[in-house]
Amino acid sequence: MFQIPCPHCGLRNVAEFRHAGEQRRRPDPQTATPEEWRTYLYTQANDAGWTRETWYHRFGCRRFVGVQRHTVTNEVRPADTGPAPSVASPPAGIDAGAPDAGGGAM
Amino acid sequence: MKVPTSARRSAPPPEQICRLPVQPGELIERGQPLSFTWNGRAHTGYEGDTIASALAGSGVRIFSRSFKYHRPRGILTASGLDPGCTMQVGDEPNVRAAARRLADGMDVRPQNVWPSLRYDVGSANQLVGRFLTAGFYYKTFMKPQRLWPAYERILGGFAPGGRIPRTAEADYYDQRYAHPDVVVAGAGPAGLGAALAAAQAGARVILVEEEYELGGCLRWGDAAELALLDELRAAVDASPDIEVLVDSVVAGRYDDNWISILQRGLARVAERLIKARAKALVVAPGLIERPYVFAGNDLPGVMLGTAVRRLINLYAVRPGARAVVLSANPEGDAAVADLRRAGVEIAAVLDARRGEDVRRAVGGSGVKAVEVADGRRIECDLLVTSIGWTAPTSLLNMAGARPWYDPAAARFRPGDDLPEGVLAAGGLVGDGTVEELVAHGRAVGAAAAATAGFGAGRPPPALDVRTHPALFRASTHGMVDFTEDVSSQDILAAAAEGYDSSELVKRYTTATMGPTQGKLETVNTVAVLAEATGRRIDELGTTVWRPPYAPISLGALAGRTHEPVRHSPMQSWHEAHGAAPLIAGAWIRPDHYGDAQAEARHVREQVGIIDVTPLGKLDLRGPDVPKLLNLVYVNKWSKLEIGSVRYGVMCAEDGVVMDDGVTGRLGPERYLMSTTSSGAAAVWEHLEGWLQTEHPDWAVHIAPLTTYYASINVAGPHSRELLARITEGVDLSPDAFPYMRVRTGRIAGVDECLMWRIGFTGELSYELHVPASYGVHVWQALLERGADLGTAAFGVEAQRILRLEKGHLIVAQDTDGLTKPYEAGLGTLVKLDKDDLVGRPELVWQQQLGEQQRLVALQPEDGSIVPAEASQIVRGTAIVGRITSSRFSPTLDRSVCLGTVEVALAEPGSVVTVLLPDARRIRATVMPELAHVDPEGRRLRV
Amino acid sequence: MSEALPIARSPLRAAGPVETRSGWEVSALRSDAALRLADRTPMAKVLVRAPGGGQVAARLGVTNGSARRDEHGTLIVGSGPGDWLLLGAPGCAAELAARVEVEDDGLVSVLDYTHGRALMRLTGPAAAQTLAKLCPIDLSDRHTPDHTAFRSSVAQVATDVVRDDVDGTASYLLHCERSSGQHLFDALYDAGGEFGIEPDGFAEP
Amino acid sequence: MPSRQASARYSAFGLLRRGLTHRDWPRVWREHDLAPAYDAVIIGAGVHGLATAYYLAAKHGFTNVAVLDKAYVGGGGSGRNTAIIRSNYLTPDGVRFYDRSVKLYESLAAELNFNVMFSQRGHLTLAHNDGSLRTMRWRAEVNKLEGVDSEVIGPKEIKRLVPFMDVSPEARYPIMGALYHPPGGTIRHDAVNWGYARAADALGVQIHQNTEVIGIDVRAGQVRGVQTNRGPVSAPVVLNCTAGWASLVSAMAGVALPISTHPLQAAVTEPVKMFLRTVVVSGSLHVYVSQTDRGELVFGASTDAYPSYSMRGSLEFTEELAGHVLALMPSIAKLRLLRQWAGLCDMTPDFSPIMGITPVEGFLLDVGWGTYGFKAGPVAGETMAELIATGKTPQLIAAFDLARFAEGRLVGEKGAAAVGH
Repeated sequence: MFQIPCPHCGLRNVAEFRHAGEQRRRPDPQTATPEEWRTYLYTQANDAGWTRETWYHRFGCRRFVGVQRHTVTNEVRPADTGPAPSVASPPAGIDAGAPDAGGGAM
Repeated sequence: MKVPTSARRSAPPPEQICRLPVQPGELIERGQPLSFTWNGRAHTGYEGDTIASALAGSGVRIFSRSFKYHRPRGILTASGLDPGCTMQVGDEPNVRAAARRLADGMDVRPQNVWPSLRYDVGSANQLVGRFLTAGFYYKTFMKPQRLWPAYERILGGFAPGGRIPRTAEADYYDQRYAHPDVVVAGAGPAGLGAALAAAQAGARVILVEEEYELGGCLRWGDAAELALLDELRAAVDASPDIEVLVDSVVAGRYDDNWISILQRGLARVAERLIKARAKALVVAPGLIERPYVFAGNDLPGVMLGTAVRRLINLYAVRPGARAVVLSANPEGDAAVADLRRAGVEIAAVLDARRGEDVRRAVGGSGVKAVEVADGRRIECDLLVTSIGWTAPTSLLNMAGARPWYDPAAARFRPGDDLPEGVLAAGGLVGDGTVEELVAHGRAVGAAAAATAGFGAGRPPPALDVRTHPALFRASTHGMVDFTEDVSSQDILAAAAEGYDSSELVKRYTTATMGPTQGKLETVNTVAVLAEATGRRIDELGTTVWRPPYAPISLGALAGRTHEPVRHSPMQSWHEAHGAAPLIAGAWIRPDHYGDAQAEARHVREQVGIIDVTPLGKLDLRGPDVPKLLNLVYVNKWSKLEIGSVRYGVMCAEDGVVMDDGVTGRLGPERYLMSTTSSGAAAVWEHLEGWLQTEHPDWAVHIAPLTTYYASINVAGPHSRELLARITEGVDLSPDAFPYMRVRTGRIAGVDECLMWRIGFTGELSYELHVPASYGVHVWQALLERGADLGTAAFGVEAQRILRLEKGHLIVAQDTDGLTKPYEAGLGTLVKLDKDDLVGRPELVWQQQLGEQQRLVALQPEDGSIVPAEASQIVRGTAIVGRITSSRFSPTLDRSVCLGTVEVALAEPGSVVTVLLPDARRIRATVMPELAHVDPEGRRLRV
Repeated sequence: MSEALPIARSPLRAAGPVETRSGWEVSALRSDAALRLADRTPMAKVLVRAPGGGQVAARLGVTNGSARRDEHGTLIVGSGPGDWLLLGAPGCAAELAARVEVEDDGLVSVLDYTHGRALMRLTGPAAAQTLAKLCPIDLSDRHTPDHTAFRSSVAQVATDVVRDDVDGTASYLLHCERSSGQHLFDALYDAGGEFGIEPDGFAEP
Repeated sequence: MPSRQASARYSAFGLLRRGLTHRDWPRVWREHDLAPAYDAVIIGAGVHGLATAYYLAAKHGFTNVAVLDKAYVGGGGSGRNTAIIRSNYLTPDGVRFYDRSVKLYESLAAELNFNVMFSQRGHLTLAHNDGSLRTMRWRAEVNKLEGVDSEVIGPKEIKRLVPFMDVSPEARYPIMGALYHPPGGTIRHDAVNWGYARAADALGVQIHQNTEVIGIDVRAGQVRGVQTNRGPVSAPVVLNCTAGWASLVSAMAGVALPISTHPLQAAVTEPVKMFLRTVVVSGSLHVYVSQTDRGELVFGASTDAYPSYSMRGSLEFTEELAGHVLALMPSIAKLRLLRQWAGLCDMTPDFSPIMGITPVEGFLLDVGWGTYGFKAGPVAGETMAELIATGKTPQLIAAFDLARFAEGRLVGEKGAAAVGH
């Protein structure tokens, strides 16, 4: 149970958060080619090392929080101050194919 | 022949023939005799005994039979790791009898024996032992393949271990969180020193000891050591900042010093799992004595030096009458002294430091003699070996540190690659007198406290490591893994076949995979493998130590299970009125009140009310709400007037339908969005995600209101009349309050109630959102005031019938994880002429491409047949669609369905074949509209 | 139209005899056990959202993570970044809301949350030990002194916790979305079993 | 030149004879120097890589092949999975594919002369609500159409198969029914790996353990070979058969994959006497459990909720697992967990693998196996061998091509998201 430094709530257990994906840019939906768009949809860097990602503090402040995480050791550092984390992937609970989706604690 | 249990019980318990006079450090309370049964026969012991020490006190030597060869086994380590002392106690299997304290009335039985411990049929396996070498089953029974299942059943019958009960009293297990500054694992001399020093520095400490008493090896020490123990124990008792847990174990160390501690010995709790976030962890488990590999090393009567020291000093048990001792270290020499003091005849002391060695132990059901390397044969009933140590580095390895093999010390030692906040102390690190170990512990404890922010600790001094002869295997072959019955010969054979790395030999022979978790056998396995491959132990390394450090019950891991359950305000009413519960995620909902078909008919003909509280509801406020709605819904929202509601469909970025619902505008900058019940939490996060990460400049506040409101749908031709009777401040006339509008007013005396005129059921209906605390009040008022109109409650099942008659889809039932709006018949809603829209590019391309499948309404030609949901629509054996929803329609008196079909079959009037689960094929017709009932919507709009 | 005054009901099953106070049906039990768990749902609850550095924030006077009681006896809780929760006597939600309605630089929203939340109070010397079975936050005085507020998971439910000691005895207000209230109450009650927990009735505040 | 090994056939008689004579068995696979060139290099000596090598040699006579592994045979996902075999998938394509795998598994012991202990003890997927019961029905109906034995059964029948199961309607997660799949079961995963390795070795394939690929040579859009910690190897065909590192290995060839790597944890208890004969899976409770011949319960769950390359295992996994197992079988609370471990799963957006060609000529993929790679080992090996030997993509794997993501043709198993394993 590693911890994530929430800028609003302090160090909290990762179980309070939902992983919302690597930080990435959303292509312009008016001009994106299928390849660009689907790369955005499906392809993450998936590096073994330091990664910039977004977490949603579901059991805490309900804010999307940017952090850097080492994906091998699970060490976490606060994200550098910089642009707000970019678009987060939707929560897994809305997968329409999942009959047991949703209805979480809150 | 089976002896009646009562008869055997009535036999007098055996005398405690192996008990010694009072020992200085003994743990037993001689004034507190306990009785228990062993193998059905009455036995006695004392308070403070372990099960094994009590049995040994009565002269019992065979405690169990081994897994594969059913060889007799007795005490080896006299500790929790003892591979021969695993027993069934009552309905608890696999009890560590050499560690578990005896309790009055225990029913203790041996495991792995049939029909009896003494005459075990399985022991015939010993005779064929040379054919049952490790991995033998990989080489047999390939042909004929049909015989394998039969053989497998037989193999399964040989599975070791105890029996679990089919039903059991539910024990109370729980958990708690803790936030100590320092956790100390192990309360031997170093652990005690560490805890005291850390507490002195101001840290809050949890001190965890696996055994029932503090002290570790001090407990079986000499008078000076016992005095030191008293002194340390008193200091610990006097320290309010040390929480002492005995009969407890640090089971795991996980990321960021998340530490699991299993606590036992609580009054009302069977076991408690403590989840501690420690600033520092001091690992001080001491050393584990390592067994020696030689022929007969698993015979009852072969014991480790520490085992005899425990038996004599802690339990006043004489472990044998005449002993041979093989000693390679001072602890072995101390065992000789203990044995002498206990009156055991010492037949020979073999000093391994001078090259003396055993060759084999001889005997049938126990040691009868020892053959020595020089050829002597010595009669004895006890062979004690003290040939080396294993450092239990497991907790350190979980922290990422790698142990390294020190040939001079003949053991693995912890690496210095420990992460911050994890420290090792005492015997794990090096050797020393007990005073030196305490001092080392103190230094490490101070350093741990400093890590946690208390005092300025210095790096602890290194402990000396004394050289030790490297002894792993004598000139003969014997057991390496006692619980798995893996011999050194098995390991040589495996290596010769190519299973020649630590991991492969483990997997092939199963050595180290048994209940002792490799603590006794890992190093010997590696040593024998090194011998087999001509490599050095340090080249091979050990396999990875994995959590938990000690086996831990499922009950403790589960604790009290806190699965949230959610209830509507009207739940008590539903229960009182015989509602059948429907579990929908965390919600418990009324499925029906007896007859769903009648409930549905009632709604079409009169008026019904249904509790729809779980519907997701979000309060949206701010000037930029329309921007947000335009982004997340496929349709347009800019022109929604105050007092109006609109149906919307949400897609994810891949264009797949994600949720649907109705959103109404309540004020200039105030909206209420409804979502599906199961999608409520996810939609909220989805919206927050877009606002916070992509559009932080938009002024919108979102608040979840799902359970702020009790939601009640009032549906049926009489619904307007019913509402009129209890509503104030709202003109309900069709002109003033038409379809797809929202109003706020007072219902049954409750202010601030929302009323949406919408119609999932296809009837004239109003969805009431009432402040939740008044839910029961309004619900009852509707029933009471509408009694003469026939007002009755209906459940989820009736609603499903009604919505299906009306052709309204349910997301995630009539759609799946790949369905785009066009395929779900929702294409007309999609407006692509917006600046942005979640999933827009996919929707554009889907529209260009055209859909492959389409959702349609279907009616079986034989209306009496309701095809099960998920029945496949086929052409020959090819699947061309499926039924997504089906019910018997009370309104039409026939079955009705929704289903997806290939586009070519989706034209109204086309006839498809539905394959039923019972293999019948029926014909069904595609209907012109999704709605089976009232496709024009006349009933809704009255 | 003459209606009997509507009765408000808590999501928590009332223990023992019930009475009506301030329009709410509440338990009339009175416990003096060392550890008590009481339903406080009838209290008025107002959610305020406003810009962090603005006038509303200044008027409320607490930041995220702490709470204070104002001159009216209202407990003002900094429940999140830009989020406040006001807890007052039953029926005073509108009054509470009116008190914070000021102009500000950004979007301000004030929402009566009374009926959307379950609220309970756990009081007694063993309150922290009880809560520590369900909640991963360090509850020691060092980390969570009186008038600390946090939101975290309690018994797997997102819960707002405010330490609000009563006459020097440790006490926590726990607050979650309404439909999970009974679950939270049951979990706390179960956890407090070994400390002799008893249900307590509603008494103001 | 590849060399064939005179095979020492395994048999009960052979065992007896060698037991009497104390003669050692020959090595299961041999050690070789790394040759400068092979006709094909397979990265990863797990079940997929070994099966591919075996079928290349056995069915296509294609034996100048090297299988490289950075550690030891079967040490990755192939040795860490919970060894459940089944074919009751949701889409016809999926069912056909996995059914072929089950068929190959059924005859594998005889074919490889190595007992892989395939125990077709039956496989139950529990449904705790009407939604999942509907999905079970869906799977059953598709399975039956494809000739796979699969049916929906009720609580009474479940209780008969699993007497320890709590099927009472009062349970927090009441069991409404289950998908029963009699040919499903468990297998000894190590035996499969070793059996393939031994058989491939006997046909001349070279298996190189402790040989890590550290680079892939690509020139002019064509793969030329690999760089290893033991030196360079040239080959016109390089097949990525890794799991957990698939995207990192592919990146060496400049091929980006839509993969996110998640730990999948598993755990095993102490042994107790046999009480659970079938494999039990609950998608809603994220747990699957079976009892081994040795008496241990083997548990698995869904993958960790966030991507990671950590294989350290977590406490919360065991807590949740225990809670859910006890919800199903309340009387086993005293059973102790002995060991937990983790493997890495390469998850794809549509829960289906990525197989076949890439934009780099000669660089092939057999990756993205999520949590179901072991089930597909034989059929993946067979089809990838065919692709390498013939240059043509077999129909059975046509839907699993890499290009489907850019072209928006996701595989329908996504619809069955909640019913994995």
